[in-house]
Amino acid sequence: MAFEKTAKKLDDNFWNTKNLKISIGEVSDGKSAKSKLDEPMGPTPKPSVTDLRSWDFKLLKRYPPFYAPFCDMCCLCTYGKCDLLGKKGACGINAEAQQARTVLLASCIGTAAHAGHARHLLHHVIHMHGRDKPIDLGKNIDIEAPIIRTLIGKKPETLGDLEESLAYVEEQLTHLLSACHTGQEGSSLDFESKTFHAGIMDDLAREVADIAQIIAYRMSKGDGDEPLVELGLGTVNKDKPVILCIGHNVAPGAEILDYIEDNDLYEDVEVCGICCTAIDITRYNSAAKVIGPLSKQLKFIRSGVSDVIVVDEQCVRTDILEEAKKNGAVVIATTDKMCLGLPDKTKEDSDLVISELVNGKIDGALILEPKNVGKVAVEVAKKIAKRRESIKALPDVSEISKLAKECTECGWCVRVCPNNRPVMDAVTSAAKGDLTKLAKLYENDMCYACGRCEEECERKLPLVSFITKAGDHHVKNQKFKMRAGRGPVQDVEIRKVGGPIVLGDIPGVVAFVGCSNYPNGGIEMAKMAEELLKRRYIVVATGCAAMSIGEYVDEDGLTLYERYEGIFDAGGLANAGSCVSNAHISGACIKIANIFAKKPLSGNFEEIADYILNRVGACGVAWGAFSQKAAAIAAGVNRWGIPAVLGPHSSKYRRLHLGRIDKKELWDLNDLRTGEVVQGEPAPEHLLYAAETMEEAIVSIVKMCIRPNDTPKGRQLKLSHYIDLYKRYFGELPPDLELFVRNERDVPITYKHDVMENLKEKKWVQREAPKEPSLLLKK
Amino acid sequence: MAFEKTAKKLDDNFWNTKNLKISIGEVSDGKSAKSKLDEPMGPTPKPSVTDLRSWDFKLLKRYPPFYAPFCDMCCLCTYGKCDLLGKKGACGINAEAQQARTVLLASCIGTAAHAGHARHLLHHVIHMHGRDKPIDLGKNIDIEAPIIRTLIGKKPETLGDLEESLAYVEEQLTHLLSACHTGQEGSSLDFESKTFHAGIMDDLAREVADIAQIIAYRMSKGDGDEPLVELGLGTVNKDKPVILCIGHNVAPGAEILDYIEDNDLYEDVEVCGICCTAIDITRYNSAAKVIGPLSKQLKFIRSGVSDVIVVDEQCVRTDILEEAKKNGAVVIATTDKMCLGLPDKTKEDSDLVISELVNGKIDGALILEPKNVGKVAVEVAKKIAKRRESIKALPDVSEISKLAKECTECGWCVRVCPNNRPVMDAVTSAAKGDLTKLAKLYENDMCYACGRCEEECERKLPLVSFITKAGDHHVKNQKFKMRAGRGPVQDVEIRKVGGPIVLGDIPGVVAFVGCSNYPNGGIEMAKMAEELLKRRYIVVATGCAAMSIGEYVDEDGLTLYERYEGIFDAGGLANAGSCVSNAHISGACIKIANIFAKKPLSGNFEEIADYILNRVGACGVAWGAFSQKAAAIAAGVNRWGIPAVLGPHSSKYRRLHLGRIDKKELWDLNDLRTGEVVQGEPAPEHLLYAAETMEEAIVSIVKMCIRPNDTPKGRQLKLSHYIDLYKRYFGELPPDLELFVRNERDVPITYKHDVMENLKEKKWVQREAPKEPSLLLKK
Amino acid sequence: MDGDRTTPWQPTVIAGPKHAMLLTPAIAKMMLKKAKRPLFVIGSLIEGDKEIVSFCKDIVENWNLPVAATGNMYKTLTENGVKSKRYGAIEIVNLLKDPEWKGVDGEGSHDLVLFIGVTYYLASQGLSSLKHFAPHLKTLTLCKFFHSNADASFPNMSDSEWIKYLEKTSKI
Amino acid sequence: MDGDRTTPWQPTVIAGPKHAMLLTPAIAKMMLKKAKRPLFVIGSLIEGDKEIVSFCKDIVENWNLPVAATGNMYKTLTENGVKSKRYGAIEIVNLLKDPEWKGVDGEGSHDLVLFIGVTYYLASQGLSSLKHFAPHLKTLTLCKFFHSNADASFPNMSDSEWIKYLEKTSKI
Repeated sequence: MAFEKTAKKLDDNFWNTKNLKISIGEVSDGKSAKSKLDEPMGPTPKPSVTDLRSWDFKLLKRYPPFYAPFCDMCCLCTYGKCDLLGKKGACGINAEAQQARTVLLASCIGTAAHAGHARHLLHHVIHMHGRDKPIDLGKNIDIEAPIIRTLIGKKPETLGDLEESLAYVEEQLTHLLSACHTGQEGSSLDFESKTFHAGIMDDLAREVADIAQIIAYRMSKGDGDEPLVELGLGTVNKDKPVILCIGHNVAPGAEILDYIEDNDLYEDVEVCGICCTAIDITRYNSAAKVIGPLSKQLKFIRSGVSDVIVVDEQCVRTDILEEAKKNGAVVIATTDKMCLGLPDKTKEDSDLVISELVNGKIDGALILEPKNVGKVAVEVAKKIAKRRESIKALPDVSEISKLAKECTECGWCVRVCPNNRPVMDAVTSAAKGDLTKLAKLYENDMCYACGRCEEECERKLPLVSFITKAGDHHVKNQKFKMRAGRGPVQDVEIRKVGGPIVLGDIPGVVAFVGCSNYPNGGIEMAKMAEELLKRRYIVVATGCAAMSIGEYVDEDGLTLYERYEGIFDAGGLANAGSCVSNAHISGACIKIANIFAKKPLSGNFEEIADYILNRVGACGVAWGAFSQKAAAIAAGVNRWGIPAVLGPHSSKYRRLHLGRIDKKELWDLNDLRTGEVVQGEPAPEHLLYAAETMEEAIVSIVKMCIRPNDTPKGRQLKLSHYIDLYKRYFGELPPDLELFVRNERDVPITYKHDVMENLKEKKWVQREAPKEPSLLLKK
Repeated sequence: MAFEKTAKKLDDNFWNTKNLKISIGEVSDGKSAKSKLDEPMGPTPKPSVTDLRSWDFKLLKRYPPFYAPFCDMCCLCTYGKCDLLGKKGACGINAEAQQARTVLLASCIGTAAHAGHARHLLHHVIHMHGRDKPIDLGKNIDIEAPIIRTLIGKKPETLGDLEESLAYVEEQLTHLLSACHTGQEGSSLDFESKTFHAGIMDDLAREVADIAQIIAYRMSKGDGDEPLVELGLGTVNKDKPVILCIGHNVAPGAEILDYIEDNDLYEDVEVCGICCTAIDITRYNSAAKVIGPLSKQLKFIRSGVSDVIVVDEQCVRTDILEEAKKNGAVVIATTDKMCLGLPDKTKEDSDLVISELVNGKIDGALILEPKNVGKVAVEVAKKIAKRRESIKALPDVSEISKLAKECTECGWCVRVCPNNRPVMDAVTSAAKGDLTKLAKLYENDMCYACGRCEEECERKLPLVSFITKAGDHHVKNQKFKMRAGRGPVQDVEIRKVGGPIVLGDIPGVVAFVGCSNYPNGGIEMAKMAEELLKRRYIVVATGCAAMSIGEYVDEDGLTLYERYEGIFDAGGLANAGSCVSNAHISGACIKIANIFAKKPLSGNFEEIADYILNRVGACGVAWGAFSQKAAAIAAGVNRWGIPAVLGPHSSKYRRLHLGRIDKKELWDLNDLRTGEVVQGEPAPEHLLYAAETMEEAIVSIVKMCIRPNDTPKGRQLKLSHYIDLYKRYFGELPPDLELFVRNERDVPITYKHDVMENLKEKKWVQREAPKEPSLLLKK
Repeated sequence: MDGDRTTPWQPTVIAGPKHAMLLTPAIAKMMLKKAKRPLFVIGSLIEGDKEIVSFCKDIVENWNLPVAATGNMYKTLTENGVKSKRYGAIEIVNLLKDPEWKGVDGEGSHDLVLFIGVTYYLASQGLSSLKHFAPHLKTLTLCKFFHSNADASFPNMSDSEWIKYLEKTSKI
Repeated sequence: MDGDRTTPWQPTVIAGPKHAMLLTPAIAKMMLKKAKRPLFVIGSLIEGDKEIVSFCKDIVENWNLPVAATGNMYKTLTENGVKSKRYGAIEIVNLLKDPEWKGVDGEGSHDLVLFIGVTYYLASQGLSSLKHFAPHLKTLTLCKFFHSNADASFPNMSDSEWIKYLEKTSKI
């Protein structure tokens, strides 16, 4: 039975030719006409750092940065540290500019992570398939790369064509990072403009990375009916040799799966993944299994199931080697990003490396050639798996109770826990033999196993192991289904939903993205998604968010992926893929402007972003955003005119972009049809907002899907969701309806009486909706 | 008289054609043979992040990182902040890896600053002169780009050829910055290896930038007899309109000088500069004047002499606009790195912009096209200069005394001063009418005018203005001469000094570089340089260090530049130029390996660096290093095998590389002649060291010029300087002579008796010097 | 670790040399008396604790404070007879930063803001924002956790001590 | 700013939740008594102050301490009859980090290190290094500036108080 599941979706022909350079039908003649687009070139192809500054300043006027310093000091040069609380630093910088600078720096790091990943992957797949391998996303996709088309002004036709985008990203990134140097930018607004630029560079890098892997690894091209793959710790057969892949780069994992395929080892070896690598290896081969988001790392490793841990890059625990050693697992590092001090065995004979690893001569190896990783990982896993039988990875229940008695109840485990979980309480209960509170922490990743509590414990109690063991009995139930990542949104889908979205008939497109720094466990992601799916929003998910959503089942044991189709349409739950697949979300909004509204893309960023901001009711949700990549992604979607709602931890990013509903003048719009300035509404109210609770978030999300372009019917629909949810959580009508009801036709019928009463009290005056709302001036 | 001084060194013909694309004689045929070098390609052309890791690990074994955390916490992701004191963070990182990560991040920022600068400059000069403009550094230089040749493996023949190096730098930088992302590298040693890589990327960027500007702006090609240019605040004629250029990018300043030339305005307008821009505009046109290092910024601006302040990039006070406004000066920002929130006037009519600036409609302008800056800056300065007469920039002496009485003697001005200067004491004296203590702070930049004291003052006393006024009477004496930056070291010079350096007959090459974060004023730089010049070391200087050295005069009123020739030879004081000219210092060492020892360069990094480390007695000194660029520069020279001594503030960089003389096994060498492992000496003892005092530094410097390859004569010479200086400052023989005296022939004759006694006491055993000392294995 | 009562409860919240004054009920009352336009911000953390909600109600009523309810707190307060206005925690901080803002009741800018029950790290960030960018107002926290980014904060303390503090604070 | 005696003298030296214990002469003496392998590191800052040098001499002699002289201090100490060994401030910290190092006198690793007279910010960095990477030893500072990166430090104080502290410390 296992065999059936592992049958690859991909056709055999490909496998026979996968190492051949495919260049049939492709003639590269240098600057051929192939990359030209049949539309006029807009004003800003390959925009410089300053080319889109005027657009940024429009956004920043409406949504000025809100700063919450995480530290009062600057420690970046040796004049300091300088205390910036009400004071300037030795270089003249003030607190606002310093916060903005820090955000730019974080976004540069994030963009570098995606761009480095994209470059590495592109280099590898060009090496595999040749520079001339055509970019063909199938007959349902003509707009293969909406971000590249808009920003570079060209259509990439081959893998080699993608290099130009990356070179451009790398150059821009260098300029942006330079601006973080001491004595450069002094204006917080200019720093923000640069951060936006970093954001769209991140967009480009992600688009390149995902297109490259879709083409090279024949991943799904956005069909929407991708297979359901196995998700959860319970899906792994511990009796087999287990290879765990962690990170974001599919190449080594793909080689492992190829080696398994080539050697007919599907029945003999388990390959599973954590974080985006998990998603991408299942896009490549649905035989792989997804353990879950990055919050599973320490728990899974501690549980001692993995024999070989293959790490590639990004979001991997940096103490992986230390943790692996505890249970006798072998670590293989596979990229320059994370070498872990391991001996470089890239050029050594695989059999020798295997023997060194098996014999424990080395704890792990750095193997920079993905091809070599496949064999070494599989063969080592096969050889050492038996050893696991004799390793006791986790303490017994009785041991836990005994150890827990040592707890001094100092309470610091709670104080250093990012979410202040009741760890101490759970330990003191455990000391009395009751492990249910520890188990409670395990459920839904309420504890996301960062290990800070252990580090602080004055008795050095292995608290994460306690929690892992206490949750152990859940593992067998952790068998879920996740729809494999689909990649892009197809043009045919956009043709269908573009109109309804722009008119408001589909109440919104909501994308759940980002990491697992959730304030109350992963279940909140799923609950929000469920609420929106019921209301027939288009829901998209990527990365850790997509995995967390898959861990939630209804009373029938079905996940949302099983209950909702994977289509990009009302009531669809589309798993776009890994973090780099986030490019397709902005991409879908761009395609709406292009396909539905016929806006040319080439070099036409500002018009496209303005269109999206005012007419495409999309909203991002990054409930657990923790990384610098997440900061860059948010900056990117924001510059395209897409707002985002974040979780409360995101206040630690130091900067949000907030609108002010009490400042009416901020919401004025230009009606491009008439050339007149007209009154608008706070739609979207914020560009980047951090909510305190899930309830606050969901109300914000539906509100942030409102757009000035909504038709009366669309506005009614959107307002009815807003009113409904607001009433549910806050017990009454929203207090700002007068801003969103332009005239009586906008009022949801079900709430007509109450709303009209409410509006009358507020002395509401009706107004007309603009025909073509915009922040730009009529040309 | 002023006119004579402003006569340009450059020939007229150039000026008539400077806007024409010069491509005569250059035929570009794509991948021509022109860039091939007549030598075999070595193992590592365009090294990846990991290609030189084995070399790095050799260095790191000898010189392991010394970490001094500047903060116990990590604040880079939203899981945190995490306290890393004896604990791991939520991502698993420990304190060592976090420090190393922070250093990598700083070095990436530094490298980005140079690479962004280089890219911007190259783009501009290619626009001016065309991609095919040949790189011709004159008949005395064949090895035009030793760093590019070694790292890229090619000879760049035209400006366009330089682009390849930058694209490579940008790509590598992206990978390196990516490694700073959460959940990437976990090993501090691997972080250090990456920092070294960032360092040589910085080298490449600097070499590109300086070659590009030498070619495009016809700067000196290392003649060594460059003109003496005017240096010091006293050289500026305040009665004329004054344009001040600050930063590092020559382009806008050059256009200002061109506009002055074209409009015959030399007698009418003063153009002066602070920081590297000052050096580079005087390399372009010796009519410009150098105010001094960056420590002059606030003092000069507060003194109210500038009419127009043109800022380009790097190390500029970020509050420049606020400070300029105080005295009615106009700011023109000229690059994307520093836009300061100013309106973008790049594409507006110059006359309109001039009128807006003159009328105060705008406080300043962003003008991204250097050409446009020239006219606007000059015309605005001419129009507004008269206004200065009515502006009282600094408080009167009587006002200072009056204001000083408000001092509450809280003492916080001293506590927040980076150097804890006795500011309060000076203020309380001033309150009694005695300004001499304030003046004392002014001298030699004892106070480098960062303004932290003012920011902290509870009475908001303008302390920097106090100091500036108190030092005002010095200004008229601040008329110095600095040799204009010469650029590269010529091949003919290397032919002459290569042997003596490698054999030790020239006791060392010492490069004074970096910024002005001096612990005791700039004078220490000059004193150290003077000591070494007297001892006939080759002294090289760049950037702020080169300027600080020029501010010191002997009893005859002569600067070191007037007393010592500008040659790269024993007893020569070569001002290489600005910060980017630092590339020529590593470059000179590389050329020694190539020209003197015939080592091939192409792709041959490791052999070259090993040669330098063991045979070229060079040492860098960055007494006031404060910036991220300085961190990157240090990482670069270190990877090439050149040690550096830093000032005490550099401990705040968090990481040094220290050797241990008590660990004998660390100093073993391979003798490439014999293939044997032989005992070596701690030479150099450290790779990166921060000294507490000038005296400690100078002793370290001469000691760090010792190399295993010294001949007995060379070793004698080096030891005699070491012994001499050690005795002077510490009163006795150095305690570690037994390590450096291999056999009696190494003992300096003047100290023969004492040294031999000393060695006997220590039971010294003689040994043979290796023939070809190396860290590498015999091939 | 010394100073446990005044070490930030999440210890890494330490942001620099400036940290909150230790707040006692007596000082809190003094500041409330002095304030012209005080505001009470009540967050979700105390939602489930009836006793604390009841003390908050006493403080609101006895000191006649306008209330901003963050997170999910609005409904709970309404149910407990406390009149409030709903804001996001970040939203109210953003408004408070602006000295021109008209206040929750439209009667002008607030000069003293009391916080209770906002998620610790989120409150820390909000208080940091106000510390840096709202020099026109003072911030006090009545949580049982020391908040170093406030101008003055109750110390880290036990539930029983906290209740005493709140009780005392509620009395004029 | 409260706690001025125990705010780091350069206030931004604050590095995290951990900071030095307040050191009194009595505690210093207690620690010296307990120490098996104490070391006294004397830096350049006190070079010109004869009175302080003389107290240092008393401390060295009365407690029989081996001395590491940093910066330019070696010559001054020699001239004042204090036997010492010369090290760079960074160099001695680097050696102290290593529990295998044989000590300034070759007799084994030190377990208690007293600092005086090292440039404040440089000393802060050195103390930070030892705080993080030398768990096998304790650091005390006898400067008149509070050093939060030490294990224990004299407070910020006046010259006259400092002299009293040093005098008391010098007596066994």
